[in-house]
Amino acid sequence: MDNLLLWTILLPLLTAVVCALLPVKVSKIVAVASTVVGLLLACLIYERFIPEALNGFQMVLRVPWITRYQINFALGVDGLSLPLLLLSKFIMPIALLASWGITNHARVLTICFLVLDAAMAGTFLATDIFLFYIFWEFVLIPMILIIGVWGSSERIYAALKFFLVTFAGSLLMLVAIFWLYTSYHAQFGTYTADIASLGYIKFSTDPVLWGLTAQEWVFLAFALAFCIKVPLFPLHTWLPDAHTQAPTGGSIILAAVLLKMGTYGLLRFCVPLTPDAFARFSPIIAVLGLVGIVYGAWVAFQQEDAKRMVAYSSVSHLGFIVVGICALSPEALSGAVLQMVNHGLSTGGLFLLVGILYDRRHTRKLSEFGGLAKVIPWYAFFLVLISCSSMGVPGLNGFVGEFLILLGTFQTHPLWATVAVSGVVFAAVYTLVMLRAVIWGPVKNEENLSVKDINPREAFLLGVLSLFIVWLGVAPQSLLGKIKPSLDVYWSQNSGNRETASVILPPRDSVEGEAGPRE
Amino acid sequence: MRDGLFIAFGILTILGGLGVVVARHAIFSAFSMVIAFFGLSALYVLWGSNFIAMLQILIYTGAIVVLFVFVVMLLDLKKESSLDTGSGLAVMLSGATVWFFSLLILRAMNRGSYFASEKVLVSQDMRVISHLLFTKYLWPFEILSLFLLALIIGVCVLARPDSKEGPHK
Amino acid sequence: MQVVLFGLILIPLLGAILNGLVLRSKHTRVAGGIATACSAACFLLALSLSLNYFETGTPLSAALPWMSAGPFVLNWGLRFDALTLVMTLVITGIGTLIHLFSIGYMDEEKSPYRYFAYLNLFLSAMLLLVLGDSLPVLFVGWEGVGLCSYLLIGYWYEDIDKANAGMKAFVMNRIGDAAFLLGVFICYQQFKSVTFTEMAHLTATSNSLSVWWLEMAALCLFVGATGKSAQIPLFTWLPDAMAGPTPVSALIHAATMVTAGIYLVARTAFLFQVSPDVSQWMAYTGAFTALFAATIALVQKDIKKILAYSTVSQLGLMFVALGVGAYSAALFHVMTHAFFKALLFLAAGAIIHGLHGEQDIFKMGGLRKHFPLTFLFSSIAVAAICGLPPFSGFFSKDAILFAALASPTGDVLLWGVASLASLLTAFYMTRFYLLIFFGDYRGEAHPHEGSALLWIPLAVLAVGSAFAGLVGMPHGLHMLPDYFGQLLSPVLPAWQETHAFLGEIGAMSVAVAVAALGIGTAFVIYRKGTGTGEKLARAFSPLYKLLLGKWYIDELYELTIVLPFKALCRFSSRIIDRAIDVTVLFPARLARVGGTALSLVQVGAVQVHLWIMVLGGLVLLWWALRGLVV
Amino acid sequence: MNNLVNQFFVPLSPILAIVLSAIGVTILECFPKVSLQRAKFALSCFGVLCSLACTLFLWREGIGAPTAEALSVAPTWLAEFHEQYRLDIFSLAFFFAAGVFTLISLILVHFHFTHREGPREIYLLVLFVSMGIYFLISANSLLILFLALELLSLPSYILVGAQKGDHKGAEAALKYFLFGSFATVLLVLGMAFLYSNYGTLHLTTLAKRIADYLAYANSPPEMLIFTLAAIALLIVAGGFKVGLAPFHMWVPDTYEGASTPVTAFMGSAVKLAGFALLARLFWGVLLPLSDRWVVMLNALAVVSMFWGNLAALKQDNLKRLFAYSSISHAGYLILALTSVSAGGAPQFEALYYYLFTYGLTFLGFFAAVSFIEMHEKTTNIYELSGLGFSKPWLGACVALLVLSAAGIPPTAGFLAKYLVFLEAIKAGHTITVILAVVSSLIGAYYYLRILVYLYMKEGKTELTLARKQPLLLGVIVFTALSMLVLAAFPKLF
Amino acid sequence: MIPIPSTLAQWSHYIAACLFALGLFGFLIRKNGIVVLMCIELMLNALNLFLVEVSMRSSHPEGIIFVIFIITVAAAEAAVGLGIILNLYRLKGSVHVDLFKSLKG
Repeated sequence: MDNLLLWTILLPLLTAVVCALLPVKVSKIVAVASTVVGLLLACLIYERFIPEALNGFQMVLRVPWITRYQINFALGVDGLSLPLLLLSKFIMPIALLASWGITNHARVLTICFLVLDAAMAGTFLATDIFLFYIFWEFVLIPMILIIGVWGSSERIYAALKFFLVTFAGSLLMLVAIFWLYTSYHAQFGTYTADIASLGYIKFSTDPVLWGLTAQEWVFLAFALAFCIKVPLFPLHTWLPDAHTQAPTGGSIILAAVLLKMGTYGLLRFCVPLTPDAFARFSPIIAVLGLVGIVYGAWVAFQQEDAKRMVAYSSVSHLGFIVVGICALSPEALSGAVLQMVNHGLSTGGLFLLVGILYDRRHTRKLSEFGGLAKVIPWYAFFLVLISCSSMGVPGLNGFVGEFLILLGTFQTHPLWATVAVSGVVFAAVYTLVMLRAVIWGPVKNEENLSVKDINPREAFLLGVLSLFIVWLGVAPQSLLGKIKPSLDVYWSQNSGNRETASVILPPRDSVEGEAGPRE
Repeated sequence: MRDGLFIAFGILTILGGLGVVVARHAIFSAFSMVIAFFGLSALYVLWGSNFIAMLQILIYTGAIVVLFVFVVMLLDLKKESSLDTGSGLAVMLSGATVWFFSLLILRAMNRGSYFASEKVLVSQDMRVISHLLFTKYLWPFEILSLFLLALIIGVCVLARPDSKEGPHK
Repeated sequence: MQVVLFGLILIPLLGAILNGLVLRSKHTRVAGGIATACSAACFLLALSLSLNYFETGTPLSAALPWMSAGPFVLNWGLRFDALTLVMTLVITGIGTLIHLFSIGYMDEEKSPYRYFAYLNLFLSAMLLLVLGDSLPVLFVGWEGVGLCSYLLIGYWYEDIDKANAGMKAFVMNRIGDAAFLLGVFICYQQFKSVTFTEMAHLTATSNSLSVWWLEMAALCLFVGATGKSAQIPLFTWLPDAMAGPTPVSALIHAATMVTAGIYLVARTAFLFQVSPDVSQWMAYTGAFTALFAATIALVQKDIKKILAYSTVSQLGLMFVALGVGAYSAALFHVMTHAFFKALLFLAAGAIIHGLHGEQDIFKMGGLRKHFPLTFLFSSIAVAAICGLPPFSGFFSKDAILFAALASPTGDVLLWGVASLASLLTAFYMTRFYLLIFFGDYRGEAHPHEGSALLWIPLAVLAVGSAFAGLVGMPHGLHMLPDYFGQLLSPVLPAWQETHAFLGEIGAMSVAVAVAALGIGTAFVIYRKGTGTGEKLARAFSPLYKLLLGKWYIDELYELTIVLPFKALCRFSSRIIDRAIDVTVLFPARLARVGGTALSLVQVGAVQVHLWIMVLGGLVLLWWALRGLVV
Repeated sequence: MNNLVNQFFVPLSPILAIVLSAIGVTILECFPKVSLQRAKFALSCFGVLCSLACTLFLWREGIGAPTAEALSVAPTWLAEFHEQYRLDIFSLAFFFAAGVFTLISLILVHFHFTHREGPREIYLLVLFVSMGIYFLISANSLLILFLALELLSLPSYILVGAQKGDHKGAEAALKYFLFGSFATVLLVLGMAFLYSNYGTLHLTTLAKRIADYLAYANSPPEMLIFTLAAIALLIVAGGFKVGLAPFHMWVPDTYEGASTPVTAFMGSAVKLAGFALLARLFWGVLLPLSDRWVVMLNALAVVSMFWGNLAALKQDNLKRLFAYSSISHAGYLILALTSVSAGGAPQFEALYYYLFTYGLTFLGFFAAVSFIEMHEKTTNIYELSGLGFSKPWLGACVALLVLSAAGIPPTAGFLAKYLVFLEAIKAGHTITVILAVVSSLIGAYYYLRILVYLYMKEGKTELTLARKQPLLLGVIVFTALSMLVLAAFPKLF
Repeated sequence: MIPIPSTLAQWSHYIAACLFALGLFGFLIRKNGIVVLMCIELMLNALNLFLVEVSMRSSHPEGIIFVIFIITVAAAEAAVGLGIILNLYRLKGSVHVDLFKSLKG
């Protein structure tokens, strides 16, 4: 029980149980305290994480579960999951505090958040494909409750749409998981659900259906699930609805963490497990990502609703990450991982800001605002700062990720990078239009004159977010340095031929005795 | 002789069956059924299974049909003006389905191979059967007794007139 | 000493934070005092660094880790060499003066802390821009100044037009920035490094570089520079940027930020050296921008607009210099231009301040009586910008014109266009001068000279405008050595003089003649106020309207780019997104239809249900026995 | 004597416990003037508990069926008894599940009929059905299968129509009865075909003869005609029992019309019996012919999943909704049945785990429905509005059960689906699994609707507990918790 | 030991099949609940005939045993079925099966 990773999952769950028994007010405080402890745990993991230990996962926990199928409760952390773990643990107290003002069924909301916390941590930490899937899907449940119960007027529609669309993708992934699982059994005579070991499956190159090989089908099934979650261009329509309807805390988590599960999945599964198929399809995915970058920005530009605008901006930003992943160069890879965190901070912050405004005015229509800089200067300050982060002004975090992604992408695919760079311009367009509509100009609407500036709680949240936004902009090395060796290994294993990679690096199974194929 | 009897009783059976299906009043269906059962028991005799033939008369004709007749009388159903078969389309569809269904069954019976086809008949008299029932098939037989117990209680439940009595009254 | 380099950036940054987030003083003098102090501290620091450089002659550099990813390693690297020295001194020096001026100018503001915070932030970013030792670090400053420019243009945000002007500036800059980024990527792809020293070194030594890619890099960086330095086609933001407070226009949109493009090209001169085509393009772009902007400036009535177009025009001339390889001449002009244009803007600011916001020069006139000091300093500045010897502008402009003629990549056309631009400059500046200071006062407001805070900076700048040219004397005059060129020679490649039909002295004479012609013509027309000018305007009505409408470039952009873009966005949002949504949800609708159909099958009549069961059994039976009995 | 105990009473004890308690209850029925409902309820529960205890005892002691050597020295009747009575791991596992389901159903019945009129003999009827299930599970002969099926069917027809004066119940009983008797006819026809082909009713012998038939190289395909026809007919009959499309048409009507606890009992225990029947026949006997029946069953499974899930989309009555849901679940369960790779052994675990968790889910959900019905008098989905907040614990339990039914992690329902699909993929039914997955996506919608009503709609009125119902609430909590416990510790099975 | 007459051997199952078909047909089309029950009995009898034929042809008594059980069960089913029909009659005053279709959809 001294495994830190386990506690990152257990703690919120236990707290959820405790919160169910406590009075509402106490339970809120307990929940926040628990998530803060969770954050500290994550920091401790960050501290104990050894960048130079190149061999796969660290702090591994493996408890046999369904022994018949060799399914384990297995957790581990590596350079891919560490930043996301930190992000999810960091965002959680913020989301809880952002929802502080919600009074109806506050205890249940708190419990939902805590359960979500556990599920998200589990998703990022699971090294067993079955466990991963469980957490992956489990995330949906608290999330649809958060959207559906505490959301705005169209919340039920949005919740159902969110659930069904994302569920649709993950079910096909489930089939692919089965397929991998049975193939491994067919090839090695034993079962394994260990993600790393599944990478040893050798795929036949014969087409099985419609001219695609088994590996490609597996890839497509995985990619569909992840691309819906990201969301990639034509699969994105659930996102604006979900974001718009969700309460502030829900939007923050949705944008900051849930979308990252998609890109994380691409990195964790699609690239290592089905490398050839990835090589074949990554141009298509990248092109969709590029379309998403541009298209998301265009549509964001047209939105009347502030949250919808931020939601579409997410489509655009996540496009960068996807392109970075598809480019598969070490710089782009680091950039993509870092950008996941960055987007979480900046978009989370934007949702927080929109939520603050919504609390005061009960509308998100951009045309209702205007001139707020005069009325609520501190709010305006944070809005400008976080918007800058969102549109990638250098010196703030958004730039570092985008820059690395584009830089890396340009090394392998100059054309992609060239198209993607246009997103930088469009991002400025819609962000500035939003800023103009909200804080600049004269105060046209009488109601805006009585809007109160941010209170200490909100100021604290925004301050913390801004602090990290600046921190990661100025000193991203504190994170990049921690994950760099791990990502370099990842890159060398997954780019080009694997044989040379395995010469350079010790084989994966030499550290974890059980990881490799067993006879 | 046996052939002639077989054909005669066979036709009788089928006519009885037909009567059940086409009779306008339920009571005529019941009587047709008696004819069919009678024909059947004759066929059983021809097959050499006297015990079954006896059972057929005793149980089917003697008990079941009487039960039917009793219920029909009890319910005092009026004679229907036409055959109560629903729409013509339904009849045709059902007819076609049944025709095809029986065609398949029949051809299966024709072509299928029986596990033994010695062209002889061995009398299966009561002694053999009752011996089997009380040795090899004792367990099913006991289950049957429980089944009948369940049946009695069940029919009691069904047939008891509306009692306003709640369980905890 | 290296920490001092970071100090250059951090001091104004701290000033900005102190003003903007901590103190938030509503007193202009407090806020301005802090900001000015920071700025002055920077200037002193820069001065001491410069002295140190003069003593040792070696550049100073410092670095802190920033990011690393795979093989890519990037530091917060700063480098203080001769080029930086010039820029830093100009920025901090003029910046301090303008801070000072601002205290007087912004005396009636409600939130001066915001203004001064932005101004300090700008200073910090601008210093980072010139100190950065690699393209990305430069880019941080580059975007930082863009952001500050956005914030300062839209400083009076309650006027939505001003907010719009800020947005326009930012977006147009962003277009250039996108190209800049591409340039960075190409450089990394080619050099596997993004620091200037390494890239320059590799350009000189390595043979594995692709010239085509290097040209592309140069082109991209040049496009980036056109955005920041307001060249064709990305120049339209600068005149609009005049919506900001006048000191801002002086500092950002005349003296420092807009010259960042020049600085960038000079800094990456090694790339442009190997890309003659791009250089040529740059020269012509600059020349035509100079001419084009000058024509517009001829007829403008807004005091700041005239100066803005003049700035665009002058920047164009600098690009001509860069294009023909005369980097040091360009930088020289950057410096002198910083003095006289800042002076002009501040003078304009003083006048506007004195006239309570009046900006139309047709409503001024005869102000020399009311603003004697401003008049005096403006005279120097106008003389300088017109290129009258021995004022600073004369030397720098002359250097550029001569380079355009005599450089290997220069030609007569270039020279001709540039000279024509100079002619027009002399004309419209004289018009500007005459209409403001001479004739009768045509306005309503009560004019008054400003406080000492307003004119002291003017005085200092006037001194600069008058004498700064002396540090870069042309060889041809054989009076003083070219200190400026010598200083920059370790950093910037020199241009080779080729034989042209005019020598240096000849070109100089022509330039003076041209200036005199421009001044003379203007004097003839505007000597007696606006009358003659209006007659001319009526005579050449179509041309006049075209120029007054700024060649309708804004409208052209609106029509060809902005409107189609908006339509595209609307189409994406209203049509495509809707269509995708419907398509994605189509299976759900289909399922509902299926559900309804199946409910209808469940009619409730037991025999229909039974029939379905029989049918199912039949199909099974048939399937099981197919081939055997049927 | 010792022999008799060891080789007869001990192996038979799970059934005997039920039978004895049924007889005890029958005796109690002889006193209609006295209200002995509580005593009957207690006695029935006691019997089932004893049966469960015996099952677990046998399980721990290593099944308990006497060995061949032991039987060779035993009296003939005992040997003959053991020829007909089959006690293996399959039987024990199903005994256990059937016992648990019966126990919970009894509790539901008790609760339900405490508050409304119903026949006194209802516990007895439930016990008879349960007895039939036990016999069916342990049958080793077609004859006993048939008899046991009838033993469980007839009382269940009566259970459905047990409430006097209830139009819906009577109609449901009629439909169920007509379907049931027709299915019996087809079952007997199928058995007759098997008998005519192989000359035996004994399952083990039958299996051996079929294997011999197939092994006999020159066996012409005609020899298999009866067997194949029998397969089709048995599928129809078994499909009826488990509610497999298109033989499911009775399910929605009957489940809706029957009283809630009876529906719960049918959806769990009776369905279990149906699968026991199918498994005994298709795994125990017809396994060598799996290439013939797997396709048919898979096709029906797919039809079932889609039919059930699609039709459920429109339903507002919770009972009807879960009826359609149970049709789709029958499809998934059939997938577990067909997961036999060529020459491979059937995967009993997946089927059993699914059946057990699904049965518990169904019972738990119907316990909640029963609870709501008591307060609101209807079983409409609208009655759930706001329940998640007005009764947070009850709401959470219902939500958990619904999630399990939908197969969403981390519930046992998901694990069950996972295992079933995994086995199916292993057996090579990839396309079927993809279709199954698509259909469960459709299904997710209506389960979510329940969740939507639970949490996202405003409740009309606050539910107030009329009386304390510890047993019923205990059932709900127990089933809900077991959804988590079963998922976390699948090794319990 | 009596040889099986050829007509018997060849035609007996035809009679069974005919009876079965008639029963099934009536089962599907007759609306009188009692007649529907009778049709079920007809089908069961057809099965009995088939089983007797099989059993006698093979001199194997198991089929006969089966038939005995079937007869018993058929009787029980008839009783239960009639009970259900009676129940319905009490509620609606008719045994017309199509009157009972309130459960649907």
